[in-house]
Amino acid sequence: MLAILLTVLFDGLAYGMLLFLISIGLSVTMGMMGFVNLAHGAFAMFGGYVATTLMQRAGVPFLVTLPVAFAVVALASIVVERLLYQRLYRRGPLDQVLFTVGLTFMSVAGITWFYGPSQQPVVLPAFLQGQVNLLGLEVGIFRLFLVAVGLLVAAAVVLGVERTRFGAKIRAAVDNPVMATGLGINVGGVFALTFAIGSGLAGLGGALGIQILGLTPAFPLKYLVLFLIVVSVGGLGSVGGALLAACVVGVIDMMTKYFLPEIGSFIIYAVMVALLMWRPHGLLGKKS
Amino acid sequence: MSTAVSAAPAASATGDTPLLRLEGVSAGYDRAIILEDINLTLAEGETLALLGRNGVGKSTLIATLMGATVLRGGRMQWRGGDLVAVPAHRRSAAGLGWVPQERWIFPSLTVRENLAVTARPGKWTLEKVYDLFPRLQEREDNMGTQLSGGEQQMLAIARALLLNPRLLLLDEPLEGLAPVVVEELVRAIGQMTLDRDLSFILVEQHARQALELTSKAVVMDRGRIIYDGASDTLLHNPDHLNQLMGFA
Amino acid sequence: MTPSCPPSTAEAGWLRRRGGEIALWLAVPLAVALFLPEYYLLATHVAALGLFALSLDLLVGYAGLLSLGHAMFFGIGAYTAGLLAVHGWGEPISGLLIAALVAGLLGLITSFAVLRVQHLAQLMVTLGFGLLVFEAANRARWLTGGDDGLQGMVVSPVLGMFEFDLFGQTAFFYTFVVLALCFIVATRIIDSPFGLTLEGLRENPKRMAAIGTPTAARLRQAYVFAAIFAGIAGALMAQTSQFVALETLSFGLSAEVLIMLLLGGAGHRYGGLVGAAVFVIARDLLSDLNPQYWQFGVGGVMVLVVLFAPGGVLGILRSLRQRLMPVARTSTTKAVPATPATKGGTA
Amino acid sequence: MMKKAGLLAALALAGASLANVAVAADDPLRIGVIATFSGPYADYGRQFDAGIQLYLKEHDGKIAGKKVEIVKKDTAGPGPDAAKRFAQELIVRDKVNFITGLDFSPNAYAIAPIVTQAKIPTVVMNASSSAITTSSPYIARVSFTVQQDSAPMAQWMLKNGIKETYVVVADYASGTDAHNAFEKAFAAGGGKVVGSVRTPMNNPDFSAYVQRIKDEKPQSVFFFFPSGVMPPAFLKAWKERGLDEAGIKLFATGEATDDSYLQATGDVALGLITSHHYSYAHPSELNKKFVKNFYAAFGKEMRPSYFAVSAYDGMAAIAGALEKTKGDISGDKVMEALKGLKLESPRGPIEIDAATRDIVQTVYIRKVEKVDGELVNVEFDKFERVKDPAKEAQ
Amino acid sequence: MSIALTTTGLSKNYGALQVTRAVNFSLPMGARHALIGPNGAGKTTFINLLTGTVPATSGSITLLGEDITGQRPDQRVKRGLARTFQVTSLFPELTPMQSVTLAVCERLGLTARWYKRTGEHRAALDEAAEILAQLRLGHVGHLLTRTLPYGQQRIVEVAVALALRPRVLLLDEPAAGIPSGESAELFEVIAELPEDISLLFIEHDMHLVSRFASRVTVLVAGGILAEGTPAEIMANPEVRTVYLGNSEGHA
Repeated sequence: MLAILLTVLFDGLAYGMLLFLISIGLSVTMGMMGFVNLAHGAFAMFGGYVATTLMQRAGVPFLVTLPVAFAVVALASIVVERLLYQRLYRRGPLDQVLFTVGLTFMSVAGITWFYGPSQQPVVLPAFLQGQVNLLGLEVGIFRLFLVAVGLLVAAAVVLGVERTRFGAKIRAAVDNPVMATGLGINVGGVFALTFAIGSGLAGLGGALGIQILGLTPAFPLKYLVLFLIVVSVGGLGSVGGALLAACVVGVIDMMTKYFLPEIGSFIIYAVMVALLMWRPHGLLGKKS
Repeated sequence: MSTAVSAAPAASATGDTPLLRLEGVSAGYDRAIILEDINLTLAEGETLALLGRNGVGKSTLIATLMGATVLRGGRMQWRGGDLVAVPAHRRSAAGLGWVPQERWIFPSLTVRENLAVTARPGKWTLEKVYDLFPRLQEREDNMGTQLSGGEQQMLAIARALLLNPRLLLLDEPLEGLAPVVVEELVRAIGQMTLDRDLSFILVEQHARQALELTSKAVVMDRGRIIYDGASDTLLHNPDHLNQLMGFA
Repeated sequence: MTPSCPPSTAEAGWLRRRGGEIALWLAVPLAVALFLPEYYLLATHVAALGLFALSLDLLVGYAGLLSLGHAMFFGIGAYTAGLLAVHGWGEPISGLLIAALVAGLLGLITSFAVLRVQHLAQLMVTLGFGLLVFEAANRARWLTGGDDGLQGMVVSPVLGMFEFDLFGQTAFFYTFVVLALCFIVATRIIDSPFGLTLEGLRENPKRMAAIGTPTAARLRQAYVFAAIFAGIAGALMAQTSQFVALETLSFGLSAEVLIMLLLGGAGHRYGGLVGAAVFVIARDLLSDLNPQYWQFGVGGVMVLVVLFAPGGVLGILRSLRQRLMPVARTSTTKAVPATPATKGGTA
Repeated sequence: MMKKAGLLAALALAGASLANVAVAADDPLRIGVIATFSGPYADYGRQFDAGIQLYLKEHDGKIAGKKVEIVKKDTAGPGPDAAKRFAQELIVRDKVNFITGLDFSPNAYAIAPIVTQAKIPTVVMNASSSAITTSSPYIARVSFTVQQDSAPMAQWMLKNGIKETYVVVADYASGTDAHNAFEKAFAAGGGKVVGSVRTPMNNPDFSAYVQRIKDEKPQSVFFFFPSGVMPPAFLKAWKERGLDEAGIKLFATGEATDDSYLQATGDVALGLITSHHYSYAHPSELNKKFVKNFYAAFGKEMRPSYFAVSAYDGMAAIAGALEKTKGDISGDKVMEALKGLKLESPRGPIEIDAATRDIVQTVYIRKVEKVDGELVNVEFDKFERVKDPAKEAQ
Repeated sequence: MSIALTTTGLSKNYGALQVTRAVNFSLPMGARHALIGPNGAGKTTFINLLTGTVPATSGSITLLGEDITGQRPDQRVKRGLARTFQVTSLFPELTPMQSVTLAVCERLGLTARWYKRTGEHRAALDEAAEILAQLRLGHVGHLLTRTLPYGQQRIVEVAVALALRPRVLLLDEPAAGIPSGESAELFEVIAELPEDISLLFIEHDMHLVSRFASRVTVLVAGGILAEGTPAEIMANPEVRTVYLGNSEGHA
């Protein structure tokens, strides 16, 4: 029984890591820059398509496609940010919602045009397939890989924000944009770069997630609710919060599927509502 | 980008090019207009006391120099170039060092990070500001918010010094501080005065102290300048000072 | 005193003020009947969704609340009317009223939780409730038919006289008349002190508390009204199509109605109606043009509206009108007094 | 002009009923297709469209001597209320003579009252819930029913010595149908369902369910998911968790190895045994020609799936019926002609049951194998003239 | 009863930070009372404590003889306590007429009424129009508040508060942010306020203080430093120290 519990827990964590990778960028853009980017899922999808295209058409190995997906999506997001989003920073959140949902619709149709509506295949390299015995637990190698990548990225993001000069600039810009500007920090530039990294991580998550989340043009709409749950429950702009919330969502989802399949998604929504009533700013969110 | 403003003095910038010149500046926030028709000139190495009651626009004037307000009219020149055209985030590189009234220490940064994140190379180094404010070195791993008011004030000044500015904008640096700390800060500011490379504008409600530290003084009332002259003159005419400050 | 009164408060000239509107409300159904009878269905769809978007406008546009779960009320209204009709209560008008009551009750119950939180949390809590109700309806297959939808509705003729026909003629006029009545009530609400209070709450809740308004009570009231109108809209949809799909409760519909409202212009009485018309007609035209990639066009419309018509179709009209109003203009320029430089000077 | 047409239409409203509008000989034959052309299930619509276009291409764009006009309506997935409105619009606005398409059962149920009222013959090209044909006398089906494909799998499993199984189905109406039909047939032959789970739609990750099965160690598992994203996800989890190695046998209906998605599903599908009415590798001459023409018309990007075949057969059924009625398109005559209609389809012989208007066809047992580097369903056993078991029982 | 408002030992702590220290203050009926003090002295916090926007840590507040310490802000308003805000807090997309009508309706208990148009509540409209006219806002009553000059917006602040017919009116830096050219109107308005309203206002300008206030309270570091007539206060050496730094010590 304990072994089952641990296996399910582990699967939930692996799933949570994916959610974390994709959601963290959304949390950052909404929390730090106050921009409601509901097209965030489209960046993740874009990363997925970059990866499958490279694998299928150019025979690039899976592991190589991951950093490429990150970089391509990050660069593309800079273009989108400078060209479009920048004009909307001063607008209300409702305009931002309308705009980014419109962009999502366009990207869904655009991807369908190029790739067709059906699921993209992904074949993992042999060394990521199958299961290993880890301390007596049978765990999927790919899921182990996911947990590792997720923790690595979480650590890198936390260290990057906490330990680097650029991270200090981000924190300063968020703490007090006026003062940061007065001291010579280009707040707009810092935000643009932060946005790019967040989007890049979504792209990475999209590429990593094909195996588990699947990849179709419907991706950005299908998972939007899940990403929003992670962001709101974690607390806007909080890296640790997003990680915690993603793990909570992943584990609860896996647990209910295993132990209470009849109840379906009830529990996850009920838990979200309860958590938000308890802590409206999220588990680790700051009061604004 | 723009403008002839740079940290290095322009070739033609001899004695007759002022460090800073404001002409007919009016500015405010959103719809509120706080400053009206401000004219002000500051020479290289000059120090200025900016006086006036609460809410007359002293801080707004400082913020306007930093590009943090809405400029409604007028011209601002910095070392012969157009300051208005310099984006707000480049003004520190041009030589303006801001110590805001609220101090605005970044709460999520440590003391050391607060200092290092925007530091620019020059004669002021981390060691030198630590020499000036040894307290900061003791507390360098604390978060910005864990400091006392006085320490925060030191940090704000040290942070601005590490920008290696030509002009330091000190907005009520002595406000609400314990007397010992005030002494320490006054000493530090006095020390800076000796350094002819560094000008400063000192905003104070405590007129006397400010006048003692500066060569030139300006008194503001309701968004306008009502006195512009030598600090000494005002220091030796308390009645005039009281009248200007609204206490007569 | 009177000259300072805004013209809208003058009781006389009611016909002058509303005359154009009334003409429009009479002209639209007439035009549909005469020239576009084959579009009865589409027009019915627009009218029902327009009422739905109008109900959301009370929350989003007027009271300044957020909701991504508004379909909950639409769907509950639809299922109420639908279940009544399945189980022998086919009389449509009483069905509408009962649906309104049930939706209003659900609104009242959920309002306590929804109004405790703000911003993103409010968005997510409404979304969460919406999803929970959706799941519940999906599970309760014995009652709702689950994802096959609720079948077997038998709706009696309206007022015992007008049978629902294949052309959708009765459905259209029925829906349109109910929409018009609801619109009149909504206009009343918006024009009332309560409506003004909602706008005040949208603009500045802090100040509203400072003038002594029990803000939570007012918002709750608005929430219940919005739920009632949404419930009526859902019931209309159910009765006129004699079918209730699970999708009437879905997150997708909640998002869609928000999009409609924003397209039309939130905070404007006609915002929901215009938005529903723009969205539904655009989708119909585009998907007829290209059933596979029409989403691109709809997304494009949304993006273009934000870029070039901030505040939606009616928002841009309103700001154009304001710009052209001479009174407002002079006062705006006066508001930025570039005080003459000569007045200044130093001591 | 517009005005005049509008007035005329308004006048027409006043009296006329819509059925039996006389059609002049040179009027085109208008066929409305209600299906999913956008969104996650857009493949369904694409396959329908390809099947229809292929039939028309092979017949000069004509049926019964009339030029055919296709009007497509996109429901973007299961959307019964949209489907109902589209049906009404197709009839009132586009004046179609036939309605076809109908991929999702709720959509088909929703339009039943409309086509009954308007007496528009309707040919279901996929929707597979049993009772659809009973919901209106104007509906005939050329695809299959869930029960028709599920029950034979149970019989075959019993025949091959499998006595215990665990059932996994998607949690929606067809899933329930498959579950019940399978369990009934399995129990009737002495088999025992030892456990079951219904998984929510839109569920991306099956590892928890698969883990649970692994922990329960049944002799075999039978599953039913709608074709598309769910079967590959399930098979991936199955493979990843090593259930093959655990000796648990896996069976499914043909949706799991839908030809549209089989290549993308990949090697995880290898060896899976399914029951279904169509494989694109069906070894008949007619099918070879069908596949060849299909590739010639649309390229090799897309394999013809059972959706394309049903659509192709749907057009053939309309043509066959109109041949019988000699071009009379009135609803009652066409429906009469459809009853008992026999066709040779690329999938094999099919017949529209005269009593139920539902399809009678061969159900094949197939296994996924790699042939010439391609994954295909290779048929190796069959049940002939299978009727919908749900209707047979009544 | 001659006292409009009293506080007894009113304190506010944020954790260890004490922003208001045991303030005992009383405002007589019909008073014109100014509250001054350096930045950060806790003047606005004091106002917020009085209105209930910020809950007090300890101490009590009595309004017109009734203890209102535990009441919600809206309940205190209903008992005759109104305020304005230092940073304009209005309804940008409403007109002054609408804003004032809103306040009048709230006072008359009409804001829950949805079945009658505002236009039909003649009395409320007339009263709102009268207030606007009194405050010289009649000619801009129908323009959107956000389009008004800032000086007029500050007057709208007062108008909205007056519409509540307060017994005690708290003005938080009513002249803050107004260009000098536009302030005259506001001061006339304040000078003409009905005499039965007890007035407490925060102001920095000692000229204005001495013009409008009969008494002055000086707040420093959350506590009362001095209280007296304007002349007494200006002559008070401690106050001069705080404001000018005249003597050696520092507060």
